[in-house]
Amino acid sequence: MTIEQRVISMHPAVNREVILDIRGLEMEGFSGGSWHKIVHGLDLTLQRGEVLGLIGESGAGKSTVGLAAMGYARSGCRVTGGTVLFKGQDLLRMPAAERRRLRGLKIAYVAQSAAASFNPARRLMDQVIEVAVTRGGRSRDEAVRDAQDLFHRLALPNPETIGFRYPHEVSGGQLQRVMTAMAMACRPDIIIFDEPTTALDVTTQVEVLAAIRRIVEEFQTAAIYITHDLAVVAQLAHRIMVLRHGRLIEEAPTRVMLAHPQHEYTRSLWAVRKLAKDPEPRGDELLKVRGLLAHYGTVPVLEDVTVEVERGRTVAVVGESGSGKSTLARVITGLLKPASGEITFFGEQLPRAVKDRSKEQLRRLQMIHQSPDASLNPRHTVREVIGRPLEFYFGLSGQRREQRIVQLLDMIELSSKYLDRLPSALSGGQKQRVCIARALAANPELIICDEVTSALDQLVQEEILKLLLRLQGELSLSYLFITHDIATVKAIADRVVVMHKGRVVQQGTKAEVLTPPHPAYTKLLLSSVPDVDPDWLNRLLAARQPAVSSVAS
Amino acid sequence: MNILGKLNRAPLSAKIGIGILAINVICVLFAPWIAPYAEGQVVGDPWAPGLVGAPEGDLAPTTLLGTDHLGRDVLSRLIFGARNSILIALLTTTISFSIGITCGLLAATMRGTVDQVLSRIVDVMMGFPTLIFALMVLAILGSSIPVLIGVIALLDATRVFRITRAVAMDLEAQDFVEVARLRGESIGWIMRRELLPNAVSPLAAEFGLRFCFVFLFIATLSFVGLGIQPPTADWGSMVRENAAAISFGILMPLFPASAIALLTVAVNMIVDWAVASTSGVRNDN
Amino acid sequence: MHVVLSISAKRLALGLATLLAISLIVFFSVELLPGDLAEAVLGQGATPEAVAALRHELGLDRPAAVRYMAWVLDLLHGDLGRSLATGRSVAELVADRLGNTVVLALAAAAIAMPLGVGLGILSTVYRGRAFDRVASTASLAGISFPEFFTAYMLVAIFSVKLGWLPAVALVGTGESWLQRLVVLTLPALTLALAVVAYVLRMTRAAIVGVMAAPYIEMAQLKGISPVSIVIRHALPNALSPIINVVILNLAYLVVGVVVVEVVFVYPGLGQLLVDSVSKRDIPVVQACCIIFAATYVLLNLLADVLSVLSNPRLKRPRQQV
Amino acid sequence: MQDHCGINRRGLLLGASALGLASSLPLRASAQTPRKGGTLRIGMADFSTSETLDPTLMDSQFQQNLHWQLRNNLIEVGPGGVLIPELAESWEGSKDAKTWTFRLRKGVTFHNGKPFTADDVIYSFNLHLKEGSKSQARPLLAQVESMKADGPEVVVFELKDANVGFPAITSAVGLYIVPNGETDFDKGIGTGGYILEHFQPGVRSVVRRNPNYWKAGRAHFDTVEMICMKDATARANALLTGQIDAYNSVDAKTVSLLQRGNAIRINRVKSKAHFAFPMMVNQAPFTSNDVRLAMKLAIDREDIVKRVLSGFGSVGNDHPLSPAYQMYSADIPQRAYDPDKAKFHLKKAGASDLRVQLHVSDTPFTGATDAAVLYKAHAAKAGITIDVVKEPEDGYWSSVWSKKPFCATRWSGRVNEDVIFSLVYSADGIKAGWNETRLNDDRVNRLVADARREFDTEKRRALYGELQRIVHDDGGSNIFAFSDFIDAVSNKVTHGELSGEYMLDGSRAAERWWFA
Repeated sequence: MTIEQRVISMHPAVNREVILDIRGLEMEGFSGGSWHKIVHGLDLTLQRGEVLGLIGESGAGKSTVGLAAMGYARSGCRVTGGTVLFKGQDLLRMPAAERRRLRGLKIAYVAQSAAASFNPARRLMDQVIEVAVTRGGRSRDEAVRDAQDLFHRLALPNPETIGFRYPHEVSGGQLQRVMTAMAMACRPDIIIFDEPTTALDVTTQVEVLAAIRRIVEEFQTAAIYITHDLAVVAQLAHRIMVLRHGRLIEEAPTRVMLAHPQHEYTRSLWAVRKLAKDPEPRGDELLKVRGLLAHYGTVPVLEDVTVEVERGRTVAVVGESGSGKSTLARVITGLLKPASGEITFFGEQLPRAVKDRSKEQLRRLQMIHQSPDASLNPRHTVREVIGRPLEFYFGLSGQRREQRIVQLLDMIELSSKYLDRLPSALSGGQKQRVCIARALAANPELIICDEVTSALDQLVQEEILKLLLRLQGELSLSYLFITHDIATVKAIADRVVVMHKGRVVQQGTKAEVLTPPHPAYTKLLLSSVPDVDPDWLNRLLAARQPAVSSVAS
Repeated sequence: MNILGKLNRAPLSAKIGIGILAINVICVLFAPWIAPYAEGQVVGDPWAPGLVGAPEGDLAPTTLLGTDHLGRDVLSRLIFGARNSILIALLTTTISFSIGITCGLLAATMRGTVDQVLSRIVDVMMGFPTLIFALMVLAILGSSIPVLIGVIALLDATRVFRITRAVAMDLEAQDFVEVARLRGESIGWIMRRELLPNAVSPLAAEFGLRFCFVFLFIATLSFVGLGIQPPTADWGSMVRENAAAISFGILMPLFPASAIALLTVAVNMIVDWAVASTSGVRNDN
Repeated sequence: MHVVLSISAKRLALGLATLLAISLIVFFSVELLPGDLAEAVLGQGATPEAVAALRHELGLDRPAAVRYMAWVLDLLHGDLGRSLATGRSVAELVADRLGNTVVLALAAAAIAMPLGVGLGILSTVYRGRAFDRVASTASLAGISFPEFFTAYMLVAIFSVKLGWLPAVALVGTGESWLQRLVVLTLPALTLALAVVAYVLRMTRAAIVGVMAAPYIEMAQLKGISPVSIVIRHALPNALSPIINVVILNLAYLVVGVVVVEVVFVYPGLGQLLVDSVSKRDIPVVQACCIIFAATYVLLNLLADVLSVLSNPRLKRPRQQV
Repeated sequence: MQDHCGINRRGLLLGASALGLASSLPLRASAQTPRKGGTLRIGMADFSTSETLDPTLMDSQFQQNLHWQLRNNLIEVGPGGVLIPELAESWEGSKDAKTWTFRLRKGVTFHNGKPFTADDVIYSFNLHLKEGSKSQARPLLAQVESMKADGPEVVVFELKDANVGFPAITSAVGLYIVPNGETDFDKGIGTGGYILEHFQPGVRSVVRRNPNYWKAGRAHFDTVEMICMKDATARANALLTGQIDAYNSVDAKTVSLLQRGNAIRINRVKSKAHFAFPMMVNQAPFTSNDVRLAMKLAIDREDIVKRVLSGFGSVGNDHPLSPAYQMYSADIPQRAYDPDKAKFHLKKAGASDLRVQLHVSDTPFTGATDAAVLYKAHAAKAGITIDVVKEPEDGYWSSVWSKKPFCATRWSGRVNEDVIFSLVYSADGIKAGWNETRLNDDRVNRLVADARREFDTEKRRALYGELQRIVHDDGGSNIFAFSDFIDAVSNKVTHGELSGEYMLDGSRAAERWWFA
């Protein structure tokens, strides 16, 4: 297949048969002890062979709507109104057994996390061909051969044998493609892709996107592609619907939407990509890590890593999963003892283990974790969370402690009415702000930020990054910023460290790292970050046809 | 959320459970006032039928549930028995959970040697037949209520330890514990403030079951002659002392046995509800 | 397969260490028991001289540590020693009864395990519905009755009232297997009732735990039927905890049946142990305890190995693709 | 004067005061002619997995019964305490009651075909006497100076001191006759009515009838099976469902229930076994006889018999003899519960607010703790505070009994009055370690010695009467109850008058009973 063909196919399909027709969909979700409306009278149509992009932030209801297209509601959700017509039959009103027969056969689903969505106890092949054999009227041999063919078309390595592995023996990107093969096994009319690449590294994401797009086109399968990433959906969809709070905000053909977003909200969705910090000159050395070597068991995870952080500056450490960037944070904080190498902080050498460090050393070096859900104790109120470091490091109590808590809340732009809330009563962004306040409470010099924005929606990401930048200016804080997202790097870093397989492959100022010429890995990494441009993927594939698999795996 | 409102929305099973528990609590608190006779008072012939289960045409019996093997009123002994049984079970379970939770949290927080040592000790204790362990300890120390409570608590603590450790190990891997460690918090603080509050809900379910097994274990021990010594009324011993009557078609021992079963079911219904309502898991599909 | 072997070897080593610790505890806690065999034998009329003489004869006056070493060495040679009270070989004394106990445990397991796992699976399929509630409440009520009471009830109904089955399980030498089976019915049923509920609840809990997994939702979205989801998708992943509960209950069936043995006059190992404790027949107590502990350790080992075999992640550790 | 102690004379001597104690149906039963055949199955309550057939070891009901199925003594004790010649055809004592000559039965053979001779008797008795023997019969035989055979049919015992009661001693448990030189006792070789088929300690025994049994009109069953059943309810169920024909130690609570149908009969027999709270007379505050009297007056015996023994027993009168003993004195007035009188004695002793510790466990007898708790309540009315101290059941005999000044005890019956008084209430008893009250009264020591020398029954009766009175008035033991033996028997089983020595017709049911 040539690139030209693909470009042509990006044009919206016109006047074909409507295969799915959702009218006035109303749904409710159960939370806080009662039912709340989460989808408000949504309409959606899908034509045969059309790819519809459904985008929005978490809580927008895009997954809920995607599942409703299969006549399915997760526990804690229910459909309260509307119709879901599949080829004229209302999925919501047909007997459960009949509806079940359509699933897998006529409407298939590809989930976000393939690793979690494959049954770990069964071989991949058994799962891929299950529906085809039990209800698709195929013999096992036939189905196996067909699956192997699909694996081949999806560019999976060893297509003959990969199906006889267990899920844990196959990498995430490959699993996602196997799952696409599973969805395709019965040649369904519709496939729902629910954020299929969100959990993948950028370099892997490219391959999966390419594979999905190819196969959907080959079989002319209609698809709903759900994602929060406009750049991703731009590569696949003919048409895009933007959802927010269960309502349709805007709907347009892909190129139209990208060129002329009508709605303020749509425009703000990629605003974060425009944030950029002007790099500052070098400052005084605050933290110096030299020749760090670390193992998990016998597996080396850090090899000869040397990094410096200056006062009032931000160093971004970028790399994909498994590059060792989070391990670096763990070693610096003392959670993982390095095998060799030294860490100098504030001119003095830090003991390797956290329990050997003095309270003062601990206080100066704070850390903010990736997931605010996991890093806030679900049973502690905001007051307890922020108050504890005050009490612990400075012995504050009573009125003085209270004052300082309110002051800190003020710094992170939260009002004092949140004081007695539990984390479960806060939004993701608010939780991450509380985590920031907790770190600030220690009056630290350096804050290690471990992917602090990756679990958040784009708009919230932007707010958090702005907040961090403002605080840096006000308190002359230093950040060691660990991230896999190049946009975040652009937004916040003064210096950049690129890591790959436990080694530092490049480091320097932001300008040095982001402008060519790049070392091979940096180049791959940077080129894999999708642009909000429908032709980006085509160009990329054309440019690096032979190179991809050699560097990325 | 106010408790009454929560109660009102509770499923029927939980309401029944709460009702049964309330009756038991009333018995515990007010036994001397509501029991028709005194704990040890002989009111009639052994195993005389009561109003329930009396053959038709018999003289009107003076008791509701009949009398036991010594001619004491079964209803009164059930009411007094509630007090002894429940208090002993409660105390035992509380002690076993204190020990089990403390050690479980310690093992999960300290890991390494402490975890290994505690885990191996528990392995060894569990490798011992429970009843034999109890028999030997009771033989060494004598069968008094404090020793009984101590022995059962210790045996149960091994199970509680395992569960706590498993739950705490999961929690311990969470970032908020890492945050506390990075702050320099002590082991005690991490156990008490970070782990414990989050381990409560899975442990509550275990508490319900363990609480009820104390009755059974005491009954079994008294079967081999080491349980609560007469004339103290407790449900397990009441079953034991009167079990022989079953062979003769006398249903009296069913009453204390049912009291145990009812309380077990009730406590578990409440626990099931409490766990479900705090964890927020629903099953609508 | 070498992973299975290495895990088994590790567990076996751990099990042996546990056994060693148990042997220490057994040995020295028997020492703590007030009085000893000499006094137990001589009873009310024991004079200090007679006690001392008997203690010397039995070797009880040697230091405990010396006796422990000798005992462990003998044990390693497969020699369980001789009963202090009768001078009979402990192995002989124990062999018959161990056989009886194992037969009873297997009979009970044959009833309880399929029933418990089966009902547990059905409860999951029909979870939240009437069947589930009834099974859960009834099984809970079932384990709320003391075992001896259940036993008496069964005897009262099936033996005294209906006359279908013998009230006590007298096993002699000459019966056929069929007669043995008849005799074992009530004790096995009693034990099964005590165990079924645990197996049911744990099976249900294990499967329900798995039912929240994304791959179950995936299976639902593939249109797999509910029964098939439970059996083909959830069950294989819940096997490890189910195997564990089955094996642990099997251990209980071997080790914890003293009460049932007493009620049904069944000559098993439990009764021998209880009796020997009260008679201070130390070698017999020690031998029984070691046998029980070994049973527990072995069954745990079996559970571990089966868990590994049931879990492809452990059985086939990740290879690079 | 030489006393020829043949059966008639002996029967007259001892049987005269024998009471019709068996409450069952002796007349109807004995009217029938015994029929041979059938398998008697007995559920035994008292057994141990560690027992053997060594005559010198232990003493469970199971063992006694099995021994007497397989073996015989020189003398058998019949119903009412009558001594019946068994392997001894007759016996006579010298004038000074120090030399006893036993004439043995002729033509008796052991199960292995070996003829029974005097050597067997001497060997069997020596088992108990040899160095290091743990036998409970050893103290009974301590009085024997020498034993010798006078030909194959005569054995002569020389005693250290006179004892007219010596022949009765030979009927004791443990003094079974085994073949000379026998060491493997578990083969069960004896002269008894049954031959051992199978014996698994703590499980069961099976014996089959000895076709050559020398005793006429005994051992009627083809086989006798004894099954060890610890649980009283299991025994009851087994009898109810016909899996066994008889069992011992019936749970008193179930007696009335067992009697509901007409398939089961309860055999209730008054026994010699007594329950007591002994006080050590050499320990304060029990050194004062007034205190001891007050303690004896402060217990409500009727209440304890009713509530602890469920009525299956009778009140004791602070001396060890029950009416089942030949020399029981009916003249001593029964001591009754009298708190006021107890107070009076306390005042006299200057111990008005007496506080004592009573050490108990259920080891001496089931319900000992209950009895102590009841006693505590009774005594409170006399102003006495009893602190009931619950001791561990195991090790009770070694660390509590006869060590603590005030505890609980149980004495099973002894073959005759001499044994119980000399063993438990004399100075010799203190030496031997059996005198639990440490009573060392010259009158008692002298009376015990005199009674041993006295051939004349009436004079002996007077001496023992005096002994009973002294122990009743001045002794340290609070003997409050005698228990009954209760057996349950299927109505298919018939028997003659029952013996009160032990349960199950003096542990000889297998030999004496038959199927109707």
